[in-house]
Amino acid sequence: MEYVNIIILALLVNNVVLAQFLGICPFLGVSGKVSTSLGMGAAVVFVMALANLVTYLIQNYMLVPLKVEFMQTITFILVIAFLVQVVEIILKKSAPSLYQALGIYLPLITTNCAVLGIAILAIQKEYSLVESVVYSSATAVGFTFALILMAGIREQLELLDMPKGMKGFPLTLIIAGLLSMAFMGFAGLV
Amino acid sequence: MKNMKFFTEGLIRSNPTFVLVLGTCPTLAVTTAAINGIGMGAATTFVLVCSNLLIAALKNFIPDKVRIAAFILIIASFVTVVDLVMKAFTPDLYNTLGIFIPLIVVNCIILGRAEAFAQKNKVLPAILDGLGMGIGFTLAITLLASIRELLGNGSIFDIKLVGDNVSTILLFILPPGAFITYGYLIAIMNRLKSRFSS
Amino acid sequence: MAKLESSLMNMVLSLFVISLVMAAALGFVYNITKEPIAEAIKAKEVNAIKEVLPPFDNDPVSTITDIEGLSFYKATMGGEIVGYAAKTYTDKGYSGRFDLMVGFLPDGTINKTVVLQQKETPGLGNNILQPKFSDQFKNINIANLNDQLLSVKKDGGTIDAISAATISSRAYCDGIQKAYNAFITNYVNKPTDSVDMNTGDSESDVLSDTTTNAESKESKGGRK
Amino acid sequence: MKTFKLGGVHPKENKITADKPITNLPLPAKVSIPLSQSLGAPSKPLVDKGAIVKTGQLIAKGESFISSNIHSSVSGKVVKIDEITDASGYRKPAVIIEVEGDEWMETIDRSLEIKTEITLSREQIIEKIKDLGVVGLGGATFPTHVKLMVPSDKNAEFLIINGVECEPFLTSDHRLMLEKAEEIIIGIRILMIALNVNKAFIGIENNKPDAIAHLTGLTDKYENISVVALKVKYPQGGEKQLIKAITGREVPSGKLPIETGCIVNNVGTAYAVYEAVQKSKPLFERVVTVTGKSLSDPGNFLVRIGSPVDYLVEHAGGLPSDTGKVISGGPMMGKALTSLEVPIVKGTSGIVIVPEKKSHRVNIHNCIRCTRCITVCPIGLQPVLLAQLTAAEKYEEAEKAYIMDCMECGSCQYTCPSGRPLLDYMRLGKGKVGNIIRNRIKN
Amino acid sequence: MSILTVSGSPHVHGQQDVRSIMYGVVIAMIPAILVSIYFFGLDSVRVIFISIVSCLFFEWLIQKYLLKGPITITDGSALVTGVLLAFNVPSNLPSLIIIIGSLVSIAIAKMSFGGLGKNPFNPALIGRVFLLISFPVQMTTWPSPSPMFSSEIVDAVSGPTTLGMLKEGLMEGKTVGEIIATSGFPGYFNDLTGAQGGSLGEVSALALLLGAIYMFLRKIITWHIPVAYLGSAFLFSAILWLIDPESYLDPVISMLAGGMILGVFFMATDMVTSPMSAKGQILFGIGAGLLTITIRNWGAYPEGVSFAILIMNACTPLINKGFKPKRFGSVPVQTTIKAAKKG
Amino acid sequence: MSQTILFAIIALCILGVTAAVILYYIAQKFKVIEDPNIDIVNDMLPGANCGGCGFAGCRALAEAIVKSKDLSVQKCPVGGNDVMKQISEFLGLNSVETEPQIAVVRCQGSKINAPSRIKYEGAESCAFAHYLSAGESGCQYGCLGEGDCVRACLFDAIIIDESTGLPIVFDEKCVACGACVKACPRAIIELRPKGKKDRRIYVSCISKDKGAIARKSCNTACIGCGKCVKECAFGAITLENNLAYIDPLKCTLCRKCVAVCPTSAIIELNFPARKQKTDTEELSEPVKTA
Ligand SMILES: Cc1cc2nc3c(=O)[nH]c(=O)nc-3n(C[C@H](O)[C@H](O)[C@H](O)COP(=O)(O)O)c2cc1C
Ligand SMILES: Cc1cc2nc3c(=O)[nH]c(=O)nc-3n(C[C@H](O)[C@H](O)[C@H](O)COP(=O)(O)O)c2cc1C
Ligand SMILES: Cc1cc2nc3c(=O)[nH]c(=O)nc-3n(C[C@H](O)[C@H](O)[C@H](O)COP(=O)(O)O)c2cc1C
Ligand SMILES: Cc1cc2nc3c(=O)[nH]c(=O)nc-3n(C[C@H](O)[C@H](O)[C@H](O)CO)c2cc1C
Ligand code: SF4
Ligand code: SF4
Ligand code: SF4
Ligand code: SF4
Ligand code: FES
Repeated sequence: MEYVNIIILALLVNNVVLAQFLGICPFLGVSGKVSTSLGMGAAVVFVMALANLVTYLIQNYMLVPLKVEFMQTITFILVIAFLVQVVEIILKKSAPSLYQALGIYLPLITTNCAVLGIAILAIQKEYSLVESVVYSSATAVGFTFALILMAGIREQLELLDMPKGMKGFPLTLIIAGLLSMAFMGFAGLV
Repeated sequence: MKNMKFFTEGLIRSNPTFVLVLGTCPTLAVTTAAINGIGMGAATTFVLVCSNLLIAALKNFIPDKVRIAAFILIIASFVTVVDLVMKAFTPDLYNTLGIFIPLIVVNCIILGRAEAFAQKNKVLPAILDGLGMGIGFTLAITLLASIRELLGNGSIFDIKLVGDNVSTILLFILPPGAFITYGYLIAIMNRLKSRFSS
Repeated sequence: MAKLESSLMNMVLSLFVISLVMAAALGFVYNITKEPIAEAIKAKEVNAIKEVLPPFDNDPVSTITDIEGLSFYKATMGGEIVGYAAKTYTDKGYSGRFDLMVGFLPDGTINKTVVLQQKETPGLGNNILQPKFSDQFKNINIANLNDQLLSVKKDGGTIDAISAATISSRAYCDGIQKAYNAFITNYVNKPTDSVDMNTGDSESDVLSDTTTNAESKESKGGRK
Repeated sequence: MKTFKLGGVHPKENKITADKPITNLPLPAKVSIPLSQSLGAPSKPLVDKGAIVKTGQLIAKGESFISSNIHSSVSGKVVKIDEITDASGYRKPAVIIEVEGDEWMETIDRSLEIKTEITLSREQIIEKIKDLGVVGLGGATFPTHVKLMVPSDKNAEFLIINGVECEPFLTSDHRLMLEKAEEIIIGIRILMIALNVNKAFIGIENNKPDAIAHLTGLTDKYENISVVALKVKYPQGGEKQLIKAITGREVPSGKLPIETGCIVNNVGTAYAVYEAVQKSKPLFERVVTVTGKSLSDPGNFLVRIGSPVDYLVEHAGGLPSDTGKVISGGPMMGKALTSLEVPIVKGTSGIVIVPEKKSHRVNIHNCIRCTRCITVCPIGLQPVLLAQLTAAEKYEEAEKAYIMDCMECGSCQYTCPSGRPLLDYMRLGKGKVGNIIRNRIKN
Repeated sequence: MSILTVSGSPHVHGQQDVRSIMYGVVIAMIPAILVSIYFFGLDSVRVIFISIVSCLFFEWLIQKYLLKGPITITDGSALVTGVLLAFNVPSNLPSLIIIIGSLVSIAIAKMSFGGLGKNPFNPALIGRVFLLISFPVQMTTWPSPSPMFSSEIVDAVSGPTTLGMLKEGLMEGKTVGEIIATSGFPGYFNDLTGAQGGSLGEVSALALLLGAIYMFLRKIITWHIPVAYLGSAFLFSAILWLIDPESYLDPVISMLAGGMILGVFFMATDMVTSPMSAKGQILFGIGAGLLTITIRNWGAYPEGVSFAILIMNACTPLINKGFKPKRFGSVPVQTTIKAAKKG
Repeated sequence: MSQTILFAIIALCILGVTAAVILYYIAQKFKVIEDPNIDIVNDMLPGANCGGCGFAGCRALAEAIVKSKDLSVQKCPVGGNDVMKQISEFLGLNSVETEPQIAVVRCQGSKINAPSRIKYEGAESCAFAHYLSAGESGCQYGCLGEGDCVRACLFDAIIIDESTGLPIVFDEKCVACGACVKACPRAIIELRPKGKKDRRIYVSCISKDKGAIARKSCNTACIGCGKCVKECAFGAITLENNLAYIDPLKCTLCRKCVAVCPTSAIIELNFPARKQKTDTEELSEPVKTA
C-alpha cells in the first residue's frame, strides 16, 4: 500500500512536470513527436532509477558518515553526469539499436533538473532504498506520461495552422497549463 | 562600449527567459510571489557571474575533454555556497525557494554560458555577460512573479493592492497559472519583437 | 598560455586540482556558515516562542523537552514561569503536514498560536495564517468549556472555520488539541512526574484546580 | 438488397430526365475533336489541314499501349489541326472539321436490324474494339481493349456491367438500358466471349425499376447473365463498390479489379462494343444527358463527339441567364467547365447546368473533427487527416495513410459540415504523392 | 450568363453544416434552460445571458483585433460554449466571475489555438475548472432550487449538491445510509426531475435527457461516448457499492447526481475534443467513466466529470493515433472471396 | 574545522578521480568510430544540451548537421547565428560567395491587366488551382494568386497584394532561399541578381502563347514581337517560344527595352523616375504591379 501511494502520488497527483515543475526544459523541447517522447521517457526512467539508487548509497554511506551533507549537490550532480556518460558510452557500443532509440536522449538528461531534483527530494523525504527507487521510477513514468500527452496534442496541432505569435513555446506552455489544470483533478487521491 | 554590448545582450536580445526559454523550472516554480523572483534571480546571477569569472580565468588549465565535468564542478561549488549562505542569512527565502536552489546547478543557462561564452572570452566580458544574463533572468522572472502575485493574491511584493474580502484568481499562483502566464508573456514578447523589427 | 592537452594525466590532474580547491573552499564556507545557520534556525524558534508567550528573559530553547513527540519550551521572567510554548503539528492539512507553535499560560489558557510552516493552498487553506482565524484560540481555557473545545462549529465546536477551507481549519484544531492534551497530561495533571522539567516545582499549585476531562479526542474526519 | 458496406452518402437524385427518350441531335456546323480523349497518351493525327473526311473515318491513331483510335464524327473538311481550349481552359491539340453533309464510311452497317449472332473469335473481337476506338464510357475512358486483355497470370471469372448510374441528374445509362437493352445484352455476350467468362451481372440501382424489369425480362433466357438490383447509395457505381456489392469480394488496396476475377464495364460501353463488333461502327457518338433544374427543355441526346457544349445547351432550351456553373458529368464527380465552347468528348456522360445561386460552395469553417468524412468514405480513409497532411506538405505521411487509395468520389467533401475542400486537397496530395512514387520507382 | 464558377467536384453539398449542428445543440439545451429558470428564476437568466454575451463578445474581440481573420461568431460554437459554461456554474455566481470564466473559455482554451475546431480541450470545461480552482468558495456555494411560484421561503444560500452532501458526510465519518437519512437527500425523483441542488444545468437530468434524445435523432451525436461513459461509470460504481454500501453511493444515484448527465451527453460528445473513430470514442467513454468515479470517491473535488473529460481530452490525440478506421481492400483478396462464397 | 574540510576534499576527490578514471577507460574500451567532424561540430556547439533546437541534445544536432550538410533549417537558440556561421565555415558550406540574389515575380496579370473570365472556388492552393484549370484569366502561364509562394516563405518576404492579386517581394526581407521558386506550380518566380542599387530590369511575363492569344487574356503579356531584342545593344535579350528573356549578366540596365515594349511587359525596378514622362503619354498604360 505504501508503494501504491508513492506511485500514485508521483505519477498523477504530484506529477513532476505538471505540478512540481521539474524537467520542464526537455518537456518543452522534446515533446514535438510521440515517438521521440517515448524514447526520451524510457531513457529518463532508466537514468532516474539508477541515479536514485546511487545517490542513496552516496548519501547514506559517504556523506552522512563523513558529516559532509552539504556536499550533496556537488556530489550528486557529478555522479549523475558520470552515470549518464557511462551509460551512453556503453550503450553506443554494445547496443547500437537501443542507443539509437534511447541513447541519443541521454545527454539531455544530465541537465534535466528532474533527475537531480528527485534524487534530492528522495533524500529529503527520508525514503528507504527501495522506496527511493520506486519513487523515482514512478516519477519518471509520470514525466513520460506528461510528455506523450503533450506530444500527442502537439502532433495534432502541427497539422493545423495556429495563430502566428502563439506557435512554439507559448502554445506548448498554455497546453501544459491546461494539462496541469486537468491533472489537478487528481488532487487528494492519496 | 563594446563591453556594454555583452551586458545588454542577455538583458534583451537573448533574454534567457523570454527568448532562449532556458531555466524554465525555477521560472515556473518559484514565481508565486515577486520577492521570490528577486531572490531566485539574485542567487542565479551570483552563480552565473562567479562561474563565468572562474571559467574564463581557468580556461587554459582545463583540458577540452573534461571541460564539462570541470564546469559542473565549479558551478556546483558556487551553488553550494549560495545554498549555505542563503540558509544562514535569509532562512525564510531559503525555505520558499526550497529545492530550486540546489537545482541552479542544472539550470541550462549557466552551463550554456560557460560553454558558449566564458570559455572563449576574457574575464571582464565573461563577468558582464554573466551579469547581463543574470539580470535579464531576474527581471523576467520578477515580472512573471509580479503578474502571478497580483492576479492570484492581489498583491505585489506582499503589498496588498486589493481589499481583504476581494477574491483573487487563485489559479494564478497554482501550477497551471504559472504555465499559462509564462506562455502568454512569451507570446506578447514575440509580438512586441516583431512589431519593433518591422 | 596555450590550452592544456587532453592527455589522461592532464585530465585527471586538472579535475583533481579543481575538486581539491573547490572542496576546500566549500568546507571553508560551510564552516563559516555553520554557526549562522544554526543560529538562524534557533532564532526562528525563539521568535516564534516570543510571539506566542508573554515577555520572558530566559533561553527557552535550552529547556526543550520532548513530550509525546512534541517539543515543549518553558519561559521564565525573573525566574518566574510565564508560560509554556509547544511546537506541535498536524498531518490532516489539505496538503499534508503543517507545524504550529502554541503558547500556554501556566493556568492552561492558550495565549496565542502561530503557524511555523505550512503548504496549504494559497488564498484558501493558508488563510489559517490570518489573525482573524488564529485569534479565535486566544484566551481559551479548557476549564471553561466542554470537551468540544477545539473543533470547528461544523463538528460541534466553537471555532469558525475558514470558508471553503474546513479541512485546514480542522487540521489546525487538531494540532492545537494535540499540544493541549500533552500539556494537560504532563504539566497539569501530573505535576510531580514531570521530572525532567528542571523547574517543575511551583506550577502544580497554580494549576491544581484546573480539572479537565480532555481525553485525547481524535477529531473525526479529515480526508481519507 | 445488395449494396457495399463501408461509407457512402445519399445525395438528392434529381433524375429529371429519366422519362425523356433519347433524341438524335442534328449535326453542328463544326466539330473540334480533341486528340486526347481517353486515359493514356494523346493520339497521333493521320489527316492534314484541308483533308476531306467521312463520318467514321480514322483520323488519329493511338500509338502507345494505353491509348485509343479516334474517328471523325462527321463528314466534311479538316479546317485546321490546332490547339483549342479544353474543359479546364488549357490548350490541347484537336482536329477541327467543318461539317458538309453526313457521309458515313462504307464499312459501317447502317441497317436497323439487330444482329444477334456473334461470329468473331476472341482475338478478332478485341482487335475490332481496338480499331474502332471503343473506350470505357463510365467515366475514366479507359481503352476497353486493354481491359479485355486479361494478363495471363490472372483469371477473369465475372463480367459486371455497371448500370448503376449513381450520379444525381444523369440518366443516359438509364435511357440506354430502356431503349437499347437487346443490343446491350449482345454487347455483354461479346464481352463475355472476349473475356472468356461464363457469368455476367448487370448491376442497377433500385431507383430505376423500369430498367431492372426490362432487362430482367430480356435476360431470362440467358441463365449466365443476371440482373442485380442494388440499394440506392452513392458511390454504388464505383468499380470496387459494385464488385463488393455483387460478389462480396474486395479489391485489395492498390490492385486492379481483375485481382478478384471481375471486370467491370459500363452499359454504354457494352452498347458501343455491340455497335463496333456487330455493326463495325466506330465510337463517334454517344448519349449525353443535358439537364439542370433551370433548363427549359432538358433531355437525353445522341450526340456526335466534338460538338460544342453550347450547341447541346441550345437544343435543351438555351442557356438560362442565371447560370453560374456548367458541369461536364454529374455533380458528384463531374468537371466544372471554364467555357461553353468546349467539345463533347467520349467521356462526356452529361452536361449539368447549375444556377448561380447553387453554384457556390458552402461557407468554409475550420474542421470541427466531426468524423463525418471518415464515416462516409467508401474506402475507409481519413479524408480530414489526408487533407491536413497535404496542406502541411507531409506527403510521406499522406502516402502512409493511403492517400493513393482515394477514388475521388467526393463523399467526404459532400458531407463535411464545415465545407472543407477535402477532395481538392486529396487530388493535390495524390498528384504529389504519385510523383514521389514514380520517382522512387524510376530510381 | 454571369461569370462561370470553376471548382473541383463535388458540386453539391449535404444538408448539415456547422451552424445547423451548433444551433441543434442549443435547441437541445432549451428544456434544461427552462427548468433552470423555473427553479432559479431570474438569476438563471442573468447567468446564462452574461455567459453567452461575454463568450460572443470575447470571440468577436479576439477575431477582430488579435487574429485579424474572418469573424465567425455566428457559427454558434461560442453560443454553445456560453450556454454550457452557464450550465456549469451555480446560479448565484457573481457576474464578474462569469465574465472571467467566459474569457478563459474563449481566449485561453479556444482562440489561443486559432478558434473553432482547433482547441484540444473543451472550452466550457476549461472555463469551469478554472473557476472552480480559482474561486472555490463561490463555485461551491449552491442556492437551493426553489420552484417558481412556490410559497415556501427557502434558505437561499446553501442547498448542497447530492455529491457535496455525500463528501461532507463521509468526511464526518457517517455512512452513506446515515447521510441519506439525515441530510434531506434529494433522492431519485428529485435528481431526475429537478430539485437537486447544483449548477444551473445539472438540476434536472430529465430535461437534459430530452435534449440528448433530440441530438441523437438529429444525428448530432452518436451513441458511442455516452453509452461507454455511462456504462463504465455505472459498472464501476456498482462494484464499489456492492463491496461497501456504507461508503459508496448507489450506482443509480451516481448516474443521476452531479454533472454526470450534462457531461456525458453535452460535453464529452463535443466532437472537436473527442476521438474520431468509433473504437476510440468507446475507449474515451470508458476512460472518462472510470476517472469520474475515481475522482468523485477518492479525490479532493466532489465532482469528477469535468476533470475526467479534460483528462480524456488530453488523451484524445493519442487515441486517434491508435485507432484507424477499417480500410477497404486491406484484407487479402482470398479472404473476401472465401467469405463471399460462404455467405 | 579542518576535519570537515579534509573530509570534503576526500569525498570529492575520490568521487571525481574515480569517475574520471572509470570514464576514461570505458571510453577507450567502448570507442566507436565516427565521422570526426561530428565531434568537431559538437565542440563548436554550446553544449548546453537544452534540446531547444528540436534535437536530442547538442550531439544529435551536430550529427544532423554533418550528415545533411545543410544548415538552413538548424537553429541553436543558445549559440545563435555566430555558432552556425562558424560551423558553416568549418564545413565549407557557404564558402562560395555569390552575388546577392532576390526573388522576382514574372507576371503582371493582375485583376486589371488580366480580368477574370471565370471564378475559381476551392482549396487555397495554387497547385490545385493549376491542376483544376488554366486560371481565372484564362492565361495558362500566369499567376494564380492563391499564395503558395507566400506560404512557402519562412521570412515573410513575399505577400499577395490585395489590389492586384499578385505577389510582391520585399527586397529587404528576401534572403533568396528559393523556397517560393520551388513552391510555384507555374515557375513564375525567378531568383535574379539583386542588381546595383537594387535596380533590376526583367520581362515580367512567362507566357509562351502566340501574341494574339496571349494578348487576349492579358494586356501586359509578352507577345513575342521582338522589338526589345532589336533595341538591346548588348545582346542581353533572347526570344524563344514567343517569349523574351533578359539575361541579367549581360543587361547593363540601360532601360531602352522598357521603353519600346508595346505591352509594358518589361519592368524596371528602383530606378529614378523618367524625366519627360507626361501623364497623358499613354492613356492605356497598364498598372505596374511590382
Ligand atoms: C485547488 C484547491 C485547493 C484547496 N485547498 C484547500 C486547502 O488548502 N484547505 C482546505 O481546507 N480546503 C481546500 N480546498 C477545498 C476542499 O476541497 C473542500 O472544498 C473544503 O475544504 C471543504 O469545503 P467547506 O469548507 O466549504 O466545507 C481546496 C480546493 C481546491 C479546489
Ligand atoms: C494505369 C491504369 C492501368 C490499368 N490497367 C488495367 C488493366 O491492365 N486491366 C484492366 O482490366 N483494367 C485496367 N485499368 C482500368 C481500371 O481497372 C478501371 O477500370 C479504369 O480506371 C476505369 O475505372 P473508373 O471509371 O472507376 O475510374 C487500368 C487503369 C489505370 C488507371
Ligand atoms: C465514385 C465513382 C462513381 C462511379 N459511378 C459510376 C456509375 O454510376 N456508372 C458507371 O457506369 N460507372 C461509374 N463509375 C466508373 C466505374 O468505376 C468504372 O470505372 C466503370 O464502370 C468501368 O466501366 P467502363 O470502363 O466501361 O467505363 C464510377 C466511378 C467512381 C469512382
Ligand atoms: C455535441 C456537441 C457538444 C459540444 N460540447 C461543447 C462543450 O462541452 N463545451 C464547449 O465549449 N463547446 C461545445 N460544443 C461547441 C463546439 O464544438 C466547441 O465550442 C468547440 O470545442 C470550439 O472549438 C459542442 C458542440 C457539439 C456539436
Ligand atoms: S473522395 Fe476519397 S477520401 Fe473522400 S470519401 Fe471519396 S474515397 Fe474517401
Ligand atoms: S467532415 Fe469536415 S468537419 Fe467533419 S471531420 Fe471531416 S473535415 Fe472535419
Ligand atoms: S521564399 Fe525565399 S526567395 Fe522567395 S521571397 Fe521568401 S525569402 Fe525570398
Ligand atoms: S507566383 Fe506562383 S505560387 Fe505565387 S501566387 Fe502566383 S501562382 Fe501562386
Ligand atoms: S530548468 Fe531546465 S529542466 Fe529544469
